[in-house]
Amino acid sequence: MSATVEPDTGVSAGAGWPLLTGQHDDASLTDHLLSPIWQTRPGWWWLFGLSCAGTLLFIGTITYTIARGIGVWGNNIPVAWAYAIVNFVWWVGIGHAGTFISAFLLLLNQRWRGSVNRIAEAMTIFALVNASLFPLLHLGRAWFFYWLIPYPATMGVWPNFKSSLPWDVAAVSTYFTVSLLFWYLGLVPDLASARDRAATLFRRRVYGLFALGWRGAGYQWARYRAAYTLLAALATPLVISVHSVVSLDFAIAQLPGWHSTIFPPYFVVGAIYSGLAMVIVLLLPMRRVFRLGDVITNAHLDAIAKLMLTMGLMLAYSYVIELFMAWYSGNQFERFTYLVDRPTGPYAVLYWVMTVLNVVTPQLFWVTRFRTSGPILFIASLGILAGMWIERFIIIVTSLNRDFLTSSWHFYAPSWVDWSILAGSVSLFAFLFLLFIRFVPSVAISEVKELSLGLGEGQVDLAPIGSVEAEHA
Amino acid sequence: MAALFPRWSNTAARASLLALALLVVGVPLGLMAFVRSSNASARYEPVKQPIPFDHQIHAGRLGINCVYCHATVMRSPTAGIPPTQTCVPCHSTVWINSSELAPVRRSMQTGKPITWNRVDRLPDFVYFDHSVHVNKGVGCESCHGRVDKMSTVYQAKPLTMGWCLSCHRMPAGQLRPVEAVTIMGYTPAVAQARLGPELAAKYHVRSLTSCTTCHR
Amino acid sequence: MRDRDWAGGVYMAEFGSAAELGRAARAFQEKGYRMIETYSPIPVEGVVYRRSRLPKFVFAIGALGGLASYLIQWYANAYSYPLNIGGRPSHATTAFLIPTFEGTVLSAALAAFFGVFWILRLPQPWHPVFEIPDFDRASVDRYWLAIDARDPRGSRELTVNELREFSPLRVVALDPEPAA
Amino acid sequence: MTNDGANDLTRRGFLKFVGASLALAGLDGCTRMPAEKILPYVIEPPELTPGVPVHYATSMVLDGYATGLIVKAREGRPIKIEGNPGHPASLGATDAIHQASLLQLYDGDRATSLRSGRQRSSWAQLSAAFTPSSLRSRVGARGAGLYVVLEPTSSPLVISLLNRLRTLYPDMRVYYYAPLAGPNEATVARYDLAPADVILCVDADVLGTMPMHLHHARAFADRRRDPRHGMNRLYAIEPSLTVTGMSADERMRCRPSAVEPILAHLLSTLGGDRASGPAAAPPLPADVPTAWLAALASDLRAHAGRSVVIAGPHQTPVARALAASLNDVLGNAGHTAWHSASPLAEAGASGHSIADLADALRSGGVRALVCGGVNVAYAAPASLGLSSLLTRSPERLYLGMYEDETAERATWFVPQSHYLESWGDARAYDGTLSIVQPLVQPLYDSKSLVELLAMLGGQAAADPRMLLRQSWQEAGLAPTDEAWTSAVRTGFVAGSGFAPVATAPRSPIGPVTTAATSASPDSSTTATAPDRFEVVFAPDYRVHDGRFANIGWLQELPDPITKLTWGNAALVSPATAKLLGVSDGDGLALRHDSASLTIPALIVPGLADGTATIHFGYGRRGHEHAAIAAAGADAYTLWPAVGVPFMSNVSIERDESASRALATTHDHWSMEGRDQARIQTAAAYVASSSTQRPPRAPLPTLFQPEHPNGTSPHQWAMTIDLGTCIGCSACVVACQAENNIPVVGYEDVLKSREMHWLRIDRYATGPEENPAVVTQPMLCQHCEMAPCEYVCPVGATEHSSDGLNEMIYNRCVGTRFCSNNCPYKVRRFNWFDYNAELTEVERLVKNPDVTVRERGVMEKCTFCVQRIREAEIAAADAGTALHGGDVRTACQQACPTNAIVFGSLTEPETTMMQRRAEPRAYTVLEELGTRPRVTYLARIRNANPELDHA
Repeated sequence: MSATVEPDTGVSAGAGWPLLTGQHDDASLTDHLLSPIWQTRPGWWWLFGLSCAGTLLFIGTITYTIARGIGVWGNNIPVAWAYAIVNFVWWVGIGHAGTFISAFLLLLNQRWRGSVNRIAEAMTIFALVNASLFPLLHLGRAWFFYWLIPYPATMGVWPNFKSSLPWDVAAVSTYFTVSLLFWYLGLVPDLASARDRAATLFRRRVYGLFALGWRGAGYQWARYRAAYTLLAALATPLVISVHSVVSLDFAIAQLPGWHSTIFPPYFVVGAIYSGLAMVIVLLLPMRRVFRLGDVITNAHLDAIAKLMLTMGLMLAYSYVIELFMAWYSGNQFERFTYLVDRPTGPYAVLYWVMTVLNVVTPQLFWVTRFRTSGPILFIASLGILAGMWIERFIIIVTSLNRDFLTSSWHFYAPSWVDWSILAGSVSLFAFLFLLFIRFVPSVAISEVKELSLGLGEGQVDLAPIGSVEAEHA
Repeated sequence: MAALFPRWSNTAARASLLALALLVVGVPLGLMAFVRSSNASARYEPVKQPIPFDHQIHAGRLGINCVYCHATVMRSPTAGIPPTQTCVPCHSTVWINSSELAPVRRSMQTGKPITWNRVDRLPDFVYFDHSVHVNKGVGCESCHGRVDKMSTVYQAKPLTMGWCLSCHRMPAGQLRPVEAVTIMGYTPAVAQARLGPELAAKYHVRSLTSCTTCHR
Repeated sequence: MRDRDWAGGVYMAEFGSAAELGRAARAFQEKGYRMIETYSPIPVEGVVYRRSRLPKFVFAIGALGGLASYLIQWYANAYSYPLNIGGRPSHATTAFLIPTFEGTVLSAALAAFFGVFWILRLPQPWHPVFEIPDFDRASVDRYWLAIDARDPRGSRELTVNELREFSPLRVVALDPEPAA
Repeated sequence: MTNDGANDLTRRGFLKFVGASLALAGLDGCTRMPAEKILPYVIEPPELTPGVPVHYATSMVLDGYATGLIVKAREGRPIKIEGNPGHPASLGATDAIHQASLLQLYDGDRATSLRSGRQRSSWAQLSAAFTPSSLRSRVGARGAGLYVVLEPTSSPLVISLLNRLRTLYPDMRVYYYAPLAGPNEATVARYDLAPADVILCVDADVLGTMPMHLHHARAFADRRRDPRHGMNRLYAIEPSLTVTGMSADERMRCRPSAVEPILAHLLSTLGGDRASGPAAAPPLPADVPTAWLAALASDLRAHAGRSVVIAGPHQTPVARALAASLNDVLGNAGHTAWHSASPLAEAGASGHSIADLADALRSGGVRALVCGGVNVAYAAPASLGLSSLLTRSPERLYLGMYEDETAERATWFVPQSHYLESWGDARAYDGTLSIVQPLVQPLYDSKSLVELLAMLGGQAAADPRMLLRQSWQEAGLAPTDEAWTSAVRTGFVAGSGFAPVATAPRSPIGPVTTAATSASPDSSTTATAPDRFEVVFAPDYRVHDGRFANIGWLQELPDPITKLTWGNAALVSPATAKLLGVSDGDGLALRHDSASLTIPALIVPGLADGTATIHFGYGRRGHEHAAIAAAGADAYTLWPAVGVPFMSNVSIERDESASRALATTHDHWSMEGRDQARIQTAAAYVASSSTQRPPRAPLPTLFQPEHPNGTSPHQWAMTIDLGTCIGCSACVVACQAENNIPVVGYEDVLKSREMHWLRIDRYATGPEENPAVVTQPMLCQHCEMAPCEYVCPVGATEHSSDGLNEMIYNRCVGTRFCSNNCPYKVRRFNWFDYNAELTEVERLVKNPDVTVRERGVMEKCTFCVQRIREAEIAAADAGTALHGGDVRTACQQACPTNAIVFGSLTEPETTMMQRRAEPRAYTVLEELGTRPRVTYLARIRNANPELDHA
């Protein structure tokens, strides 16, 4: 039957490996998957302490920026946008994998998503928390951010919806809200399990509160499934739209290096690319620390790696097309930016590092062994994350620092505040994520149970997660 | 064993959800209401002055024309706060020894100006020009209200941008013959609907809503 | 027909697997029982429910949200204070479409989320079944079949016996609420 | 326009009356609304309407020569300086220094208190200590021990006061000194460029720094308005690149030592005979292109009588004499070049040079030294050792504006009044009698030179205005009250200029020094002989001789040529830089005998190889913050002697210790093959434009814009003629003064955060040895299809109905997207609150009609919208129609060459519109479809055909 599975998935999830290993009955499986929230491990405390420190740095540098002014960054004229926007685009991009995995793959009947979607969704939300901070932070007068929202002001003035920035506000806030709802909806049954498994009354109460009184009635399940599928269907277009809108922040400008029609698909691909890399970076340590090897198997790694390979190839294609169009346009400014300034200009080194990281790295994943080898996946993913950050830097800074009039050309160099804020935002992400695995069931227990049940007794219909006969074929 | 939550918790849960919803909707609405209220704009609050100068008497009862004291209103952006010497001609004959006029006498002797408190405040990035408004037939009353009825003057209008725009979009509604700008409680001889457009044409009044009309 | 509060009492059988529950549930429907409900840690194809109206609701709200988003933009930029912005048209349909799309998705998503909890009457921290000892395993590894005591097809001893036929781990009978 | 001199006291007593709310109007960019106080006048000055500006005429004096100015005041505080249209030295224009002198008035670093030693003292105590009786006891009955140092002065009042002083102290000695004042001669060289078809400037910055440069610039430009008819041709021969050199049609670089031989060579080729020529013309240095000189000579010969040869006032007497002879030979004398009496006191007399003072101090005869506004401890050749010699005089009375180098060594220090605070008079270079009248009472306890001299003369309490009135009465300069009143009103006495004088038969020109063989990269010897360099000493376009070093506007004004701010550097040619192995900012050590100087290098194309150019005025050691922040190197330490233009046989080597990041605002000379600033030779232009081009149609667009043009009666637009823009940068400072543009400082300029709304781009085309340079004022282009507008999320920038690209600071949230999307990068961002540290007094310079921007908002050129609105309202109040041509922007008003014209598209008869119709009119980056409202006219180089094909 795997033959029937192949076409509609594109990646043969778990062709070689089972999606679940080890013999569990429902109870032990439940307890196993809940165990991270009952007892911590020393490693967690170390990381948590570290991320707390970084988060404090984040808060400190943000306060400093707002108190003194954007001048504490390295930005200048012509390079009026730099790190803040680079980070924004980077984080939004990372945020894409979550919805992609949980919603997109749900609609595509990808069974393997079951044990990783919760983690991916959480990652999305925390990435978006970071992402939504930066546009606010980079405002010269952040305290007037609400002027971007259409509300009846006594001034009688409104936002300008011809600008792509209000589009951003709409897109990112929508994406954040929908992801959050989707995530919580998925959590409810597991919160109920946590409620019923918790040792102390207090914990039972707390989880009970958030479980909203879920009792797994057949009627609840039916309606719940309907809503869950609906939300998935709504979230899927967002995966495409959000980064398309973000790309318009640049594409609607007439700046060489920004003004480009390929940007929306190109950005979406890059986004999912970096997001999947982040999933790997989070998955591998978790799998080890919490011994989740039996629910997060090679099948998952293999599938994600193949997706990354696909995205990497599409990204490489975009790079090539960009260069070609620059040459083909015959426009001297376009040609200068793409064919002269980036490859040979002041930021040439970064440009080539980016090319290697984003285009060469994923080629590893042609090799099956690399697709399932933890260390290689981990290193490669880190490389891709770095590469994608650099890509945004190249797009933003190298387009700005040398535009039309040579008289206004000027170099950009980040300040210590820029670096601290970048480090801080990564810490905040880690901080939130660590809290998540500590207090929230980080694997979708009910879905995994259905899966394991399916593996046990093929005949039980587990729609819409789909038939599992393929596993035995 | 008994259930985790008592029976009444169902009601409690729903009630608290409702409260939350109300909060989310209510707070912004409340704020919007506040900025439109007179508390926010300090409207209607009489401003205490070093001298209890009574506009009700001077402008109202005695019918002294606004321009007598606010002399530069026709030729300068600022209407002009009268120099101390403006008070002297009359008050060298009436209320000579009034203790309330002591500051005036002191100012004349020392040459130190009287420190008045501003009543109608615009932000510094708003460049309002009195002369052009009065010369185009906008009455003092339109922005300052019935000063002749205020013994202690207060801000009578919201003076928000939206309020300015309401007139800048349709000026005809507020126009009167230039001779009548200082009249308090002015009522047009013919219907404003007819008079307004005529005056607008006569004084070349255009609707100016470009930002730099006021912000420079 | 939706999840009941068993005001009239209920007879419940506890099973150890989804398969058993599924079999029992189907059988009881064939027997002609109508007031049936299941409780399980994972969805079990047992009882058949009528199609949900949620999708239509979501669609309606989504459409309204989209319309509202477009109207807001039109009012702000083209009607209330039209400005000459770079010589571009004040009523910029192409530009307005993007927030309109986002508005549609957002309102639809909110509708789906709050809609389903409204339909399921959640949050509902307390429910009679929670009073059953060890019912908390229903979210872990126990599968319950529940028959309303007022189901015309059955009666106390008949229903309980019929439940026993499926050799459940145990059968529980909840008596009617004193209040009800 | 201006008011007569009546009731000065009420007029000027502004600090008494004006209240904080008025003075600080417009200082608050954001929405805070504190309870404000209002302070009306007690007795209203009759000619003053609160809220309405008043203008007064006055003059600024530099190195003894006056330039007439009109100063605008609001509520009694000067807020803007403009040129005096009637004054021959101004013609309504100003230079950067005039504009910036306003900031000096409010400079927070100005000395505020009179002191004796370190103790605070008072005018009364001072005048008590210096009463003739007591002073005689110290300097001798006939005042033999009394020495006075003043700037060269042309002031009849000062001269009369000195005469009075001499009656008290017959043996008193007076010295006149300003480091960059011209030669001390009885007559001054005068030129008229208007009739000249060919102009040869030999190391003469006739458009930039020479006296009457505003006058010359106007005359020069008027002959270049229409390149098709009667365009003049400017040749420049110079070692370093100057404003004049940048505007030259043909330019030859030469080492400074080659100037004399070249002139001698020219003279002999043009048939100068023994009488006029030198004893013997030395051979030309090898690296001088004789073909070029030949072409020049023939061009000069062809325009004999309609040409002019100008040698810089700082050139050697021989060089200047040769230039004069050339004018004689060419028959220009009397037409385009002549001499007139020097307006300076004791001009030509010997024995009052600064060197003489040094000798006197050394000999120890000086009992009391009175120094009137000359910072001798700094601004003099270090070799004279004045800074240490000063202390040889037991008493040192110094009148200065700052606690500077000389003040440190003074026993009595008197704060000097700014010229806008003091009464006085002076003559322009051409002799025109000009009034210096104050607009405000002194902000501090300061005195003017007039008051000081009067005090020494025993009139401590004299009212300077009365003194002036008297001296004019006595000298018969203003016999009647009418004459006086009109002089005060107009600021000068029309027709009081000096007539030409017949030059006395010139003594034969002394021997011409042969050019030193210099280190040029090709000469193999150089590597072994690094001491073959020549150093050129040049006046600075911004701080002049250093006296303006504390004016932030000037320190941050990019140098017209190098675009360097906050400091100076050793300018070297690319080849020389290669030879020395340095790039921009690398330190150099310059040595000559005992003198040495360390300074960073800056590469400038078009400089003579083997030479380094250093500007005066930096490396200050006083207590002025800006001057100190600017750092830089002190050229005086290397300067051999006053009046010496250059120095040979200097050794230059790398010196890392002197390296410094140079804050240049525009370090890319090349246009990278783009055509934003267009330049064309006259021949090519005439050929191409003989057939009128069709009017440019707007680019095709997908949709019809809703507002192709605005709906208002006026549609504002600007035309800028690159052909007459000389890059002097007066407009930049004028814009800064008019629009409250903050100073950001060295650090932020390094980060490319300067705030100038109007910048002057400078591009070099052609060979880097001797490129053709074009300067291009770049400001907001007020695009009709503005890219900045549609990207602003809050509509803080959009279009007004009269075609202005509006920037609304109070709506701006600071996304900076507009700047990213501006192809001209003319938008500026307030990275910090740049007005936070300003003191109350420093804030008084702000223009109350323009919002002072808050931290975090964008800003940019508004076409001086405040002036437009003011004019519209004035017209409306008067019930008249506004003529668009009457509105003048700050940059336009300051421009000496009328290169910038402003007006309305709806008035075709205006100059602005006529220039737009010229074939050489174009808009920058037209292909982007932004439809700029600013149109440029391509620069036309009137190249010499003979040289061009060569």
